[in-house]
Amino acid sequence: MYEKRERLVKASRDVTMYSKKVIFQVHRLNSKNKESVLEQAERDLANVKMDHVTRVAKELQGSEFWKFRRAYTPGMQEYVEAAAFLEFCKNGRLLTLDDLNESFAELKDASSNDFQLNLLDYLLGVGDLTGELMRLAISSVTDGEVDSAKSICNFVRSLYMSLSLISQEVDDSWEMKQKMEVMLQSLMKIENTCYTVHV
Amino acid sequence: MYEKRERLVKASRDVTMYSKKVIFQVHRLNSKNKESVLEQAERDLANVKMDHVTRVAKELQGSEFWKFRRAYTPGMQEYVEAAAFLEFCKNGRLLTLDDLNESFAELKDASSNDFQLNLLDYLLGVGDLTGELMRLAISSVTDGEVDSAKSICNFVRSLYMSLSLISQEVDDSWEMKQKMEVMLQSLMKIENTCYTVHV
Amino acid sequence: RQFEEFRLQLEESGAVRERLRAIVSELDSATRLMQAQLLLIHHSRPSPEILSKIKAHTEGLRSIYGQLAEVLKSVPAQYYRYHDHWRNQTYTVVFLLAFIHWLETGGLLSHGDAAALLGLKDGEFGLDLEDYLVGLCNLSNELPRYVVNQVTTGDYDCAKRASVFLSDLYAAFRMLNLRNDLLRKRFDGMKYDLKKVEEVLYDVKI
Amino acid sequence: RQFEEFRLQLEESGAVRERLRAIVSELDSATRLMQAQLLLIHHSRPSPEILSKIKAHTEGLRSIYGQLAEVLKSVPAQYYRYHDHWRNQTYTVVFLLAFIHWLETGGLLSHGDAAALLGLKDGEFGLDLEDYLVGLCNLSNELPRYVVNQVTTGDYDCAKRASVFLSDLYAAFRMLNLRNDLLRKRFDGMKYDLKKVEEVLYDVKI
Amino acid sequence: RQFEEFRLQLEESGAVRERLRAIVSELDSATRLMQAQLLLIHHSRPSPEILSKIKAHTEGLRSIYGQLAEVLKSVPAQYYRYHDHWRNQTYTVVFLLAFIHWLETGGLLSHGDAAALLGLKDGEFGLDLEDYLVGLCNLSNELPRYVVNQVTTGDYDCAKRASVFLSDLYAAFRMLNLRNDLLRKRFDGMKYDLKKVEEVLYDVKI
Amino acid sequence: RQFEEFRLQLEESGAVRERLRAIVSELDSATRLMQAQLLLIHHSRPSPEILSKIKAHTEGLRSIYGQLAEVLKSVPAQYYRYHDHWRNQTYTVVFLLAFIHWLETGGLLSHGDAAALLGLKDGEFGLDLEDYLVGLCNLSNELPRYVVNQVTTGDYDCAKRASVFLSDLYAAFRMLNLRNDLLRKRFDGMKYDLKKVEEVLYDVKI
Repeated sequence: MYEKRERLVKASRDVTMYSKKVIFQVHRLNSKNKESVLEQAERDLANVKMDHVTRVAKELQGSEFWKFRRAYTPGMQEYVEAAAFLEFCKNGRLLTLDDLNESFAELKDASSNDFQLNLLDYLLGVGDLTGELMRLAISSVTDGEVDSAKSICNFVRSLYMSLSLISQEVDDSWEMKQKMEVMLQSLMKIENTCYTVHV
Repeated sequence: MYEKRERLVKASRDVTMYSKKVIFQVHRLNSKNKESVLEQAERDLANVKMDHVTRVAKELQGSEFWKFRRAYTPGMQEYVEAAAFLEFCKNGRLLTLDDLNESFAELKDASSNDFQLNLLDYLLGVGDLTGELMRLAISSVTDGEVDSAKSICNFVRSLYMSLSLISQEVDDSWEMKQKMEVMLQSLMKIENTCYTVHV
Repeated sequence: RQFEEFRLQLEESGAVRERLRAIVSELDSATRLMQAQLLLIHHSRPSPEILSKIKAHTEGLRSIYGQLAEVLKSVPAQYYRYHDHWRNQTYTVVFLLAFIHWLETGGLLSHGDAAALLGLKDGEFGLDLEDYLVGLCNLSNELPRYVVNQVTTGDYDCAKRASVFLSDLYAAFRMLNLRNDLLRKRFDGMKYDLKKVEEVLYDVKI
Repeated sequence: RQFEEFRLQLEESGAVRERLRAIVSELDSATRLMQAQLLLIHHSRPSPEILSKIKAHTEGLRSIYGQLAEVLKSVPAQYYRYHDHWRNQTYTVVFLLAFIHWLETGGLLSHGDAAALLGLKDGEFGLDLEDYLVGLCNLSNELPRYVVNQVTTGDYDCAKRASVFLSDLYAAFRMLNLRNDLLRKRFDGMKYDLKKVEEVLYDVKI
Repeated sequence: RQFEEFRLQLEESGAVRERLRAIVSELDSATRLMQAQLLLIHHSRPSPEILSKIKAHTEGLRSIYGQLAEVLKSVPAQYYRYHDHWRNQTYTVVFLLAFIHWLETGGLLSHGDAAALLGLKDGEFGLDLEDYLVGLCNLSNELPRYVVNQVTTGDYDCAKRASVFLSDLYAAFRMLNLRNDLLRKRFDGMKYDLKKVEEVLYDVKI
Repeated sequence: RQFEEFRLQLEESGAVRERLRAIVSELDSATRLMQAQLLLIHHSRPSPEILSKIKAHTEGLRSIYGQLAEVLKSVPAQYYRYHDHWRNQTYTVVFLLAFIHWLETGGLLSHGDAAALLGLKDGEFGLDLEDYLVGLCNLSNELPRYVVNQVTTGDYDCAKRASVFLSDLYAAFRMLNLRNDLLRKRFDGMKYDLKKVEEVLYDVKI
């Protein structure tokens, strides 16, 4: 049992590390390199999934999804953040939980398990997304792409509103509440950025 | 002004260091070496006074006693602790504030100031005394001197009672309250020592 | 044996707390919903539709406070024993009502009017004065963000309105002799809100 | 303008607090004196003289609580608003009275009797049940030290008396459904007091 | 929009929690009562009457765990999502059952037997292994006090029995490769329990 | 026994504190009123009427400090034992006087002049140098807000005046060898005030 937990913690750490790299890469995006950067990031994210998320999936069946959640949640949150960040940059929309779980269906062969991302890890991961979007908004404005900052602002506003309606209901809502506060701070920074451009 | 404070802090540190040495020395006391140890400790304490307390005394006049109290209080508390510890070991009685101030009268020539120990530093120093007496009681019992432990117990009890009647009135009573709690802990350890010997 | 009686008393007060908790959790849901709807006013000019949609909840709040009062009736004179249960939510409720009132009228919702909106009566289950004042501090905290967003949307007058309102509120608070507690701390923060709003007004003028 | 009225209300409640503070500081002095006198019972067998000397303060306490009640009368139904002011001191008062009662009778001072000694009446300014219970926890904390000292003085029966008293008290507390608060934490500590007293009893037997 | 569905899911899980909370509060009352009854065995030799009186509650526990299992059935494979709700109480339940078992047989209640007594089946709603082990640590913590009291009452053999049992238990735990968590910390405390029991055994021999 | 004498001494010092507290609470009210009146100067050009209205309080302050000095006379050479009681209020008083002085003259109120305004004399009950300097830091903190508001009102010269004054003040402070304490921390903040005022000056020039 302890060995399984150890393996999960290690796999989760790798998922975190490589997901962070994907996020870092997407931040290099500008109007000229858009396509190539996104393609590369997509390939890298697929590798994170095949190489490392599979290691998490392999270990878990039945009640173990919840039993060992604390061991693997950091990695999965980071993966969600990376995938959602990439999706926003590509299509300007919010990656859904169903999208993610469909993409995990292909792990079934490799892991011989029906791995499903749980709702909490999805919400907590999406909560972190705002921080990245704030950085993106600020660099957009620096690059003179004011409209891009505005559309980020609108996206984050609606995401924040959706989450604020359910954040209290999330298990152990303390962690989610923390994220909501950080999210609001980020949103206000984005709004201030738009304001500064405007006046 | 800042230089004066610096000099006081340094002098106070020296008073602390050398007073601690005196306390350490008194702890070496046993039934055989009593006289020689006490004589030596007494000489050393007199040196602390002449060499270092004088340095504190020199700096202070009028309202400066209170203005710079925070700078020199640690040293003076330690000095009180050492002097009171020595006096208890020698005569089994509590060194009074008047005793101390009389002994400081001779500094007048060296410091050209009328240095007087204030009540707070005296009380806070005496409050620390109990910790040393606890160590002394435990080692007395180890050396088979049960009566000595009992007389320490009675001394500390009456000291604690006296202090508990005034501790609340002391300026910034928080510091004194802390000491009272530590004192009670020490007293209870002394009592437990006496109990263990008894049963 | 007296402890049997103690057990009953403690269970009774535990039961009161349980009932309060259940009602307060409804209060929590209601205010959360109102807050989420209020977010919309940051996204565009505040339309009467949005405001009346939020105001539509007032009825529900009144009924919830009525339930709290009902529970408290069963333990007379213990309002302040249980006060902590609904305190945080009441800050938010006052904030919401006062914000809407300001958006509609530009003026300050008085303590009496706030209590009346919630169906609270002095003497029975009233609106605690300090709760009301903390709610106003929350309003103050929200104004900088609101002004920034409104100016971005193109409503430049908003900064002037908010600055006048806030500096009056600040001056009024200044005269109060506040204890060294939460309210005092929250009021100390009001200074920064005012400063921020004035800076926006300055930016607009420049 | 309503803030002028607020200022008056806050100053009024500030004045209440000032008056309570002054009275509580008297209460503090009285209990401190009683506690110091009680220290003597650790030094030797508790003599009736010492006990009656401490009990002589009860009159004074009653008068002080009377003054608190008087102040509270001017702000009806706000007992729990100001409760924190005299709470700590009341723990100590209950501890002192219950300790003396146990020394004299070997029994537990009941809630009703404690209140009666202090001249407190339910409905008006009563003795809060949880305050009373915390006071008993303080008594429990004191017993190990007392037993250790009495056995050292040669009173070996004391351990038995204390052990029986404390295990009854512990069992009685066990039946209460305590909230997760100070009282709960203090009660958790009672286990260690009981264990310590039982160990002394064991030492005596061996 | 997915968030509406999320809200429904989370509310459902909130409802599960509410139901669990209500059942666990019953579990709490039951264990509190059993613990209070068990206190009696410290003050006299444990009579079969006391033990069977406590054991009579087992039926009730089984029914309560049955209700928990029933609720969990509605959310398959989520045992560990809600595990925290009944964890503390389960430690106590295991402690109680294992203590009674030891008093009656001098042996260790196995994981399987404990689960069986509570009507718990692996695969469905089982008795978590770590919960069982923490319960045994609680038993270890209780033994020094029990032994001290029994020796005081005159049962000198008890020290021997407890010492053998505890050193076996300690040796068995040492074989487990415990991670650095709650269980590990509790196990570290077992060493002191064993030491204390052995000291009593030494006193008795002398 | 010396402790009886100590008790008397400490009670005497307690009485001194009580008297100081009462006087300082008056000082608090006075400065609160002055601060509230001073708020008006942010919203329009500072008129001589407003300033002389605030200055009218100086007499009152002088009398209050006179009372403090009177109390301190009874405990010679213990100014710094009780200094904390009026410290915070003195920061505010210095801030207020120095602000008014700057508004009227554009110059810095000297330590000596501040003391003279308050009727304080060195040697007896003086104006502590560090208190004076912290008061100036408070003035520095207020200037950015003042300048922003004045420019908004249309007084563009104000930025220049404040910038010159503040950079002189900053340079003067830099010459002091400040220890690493409250004053040092407050002085570090002055840098940001200066920067902000200079930014406004830049905006105005543009």
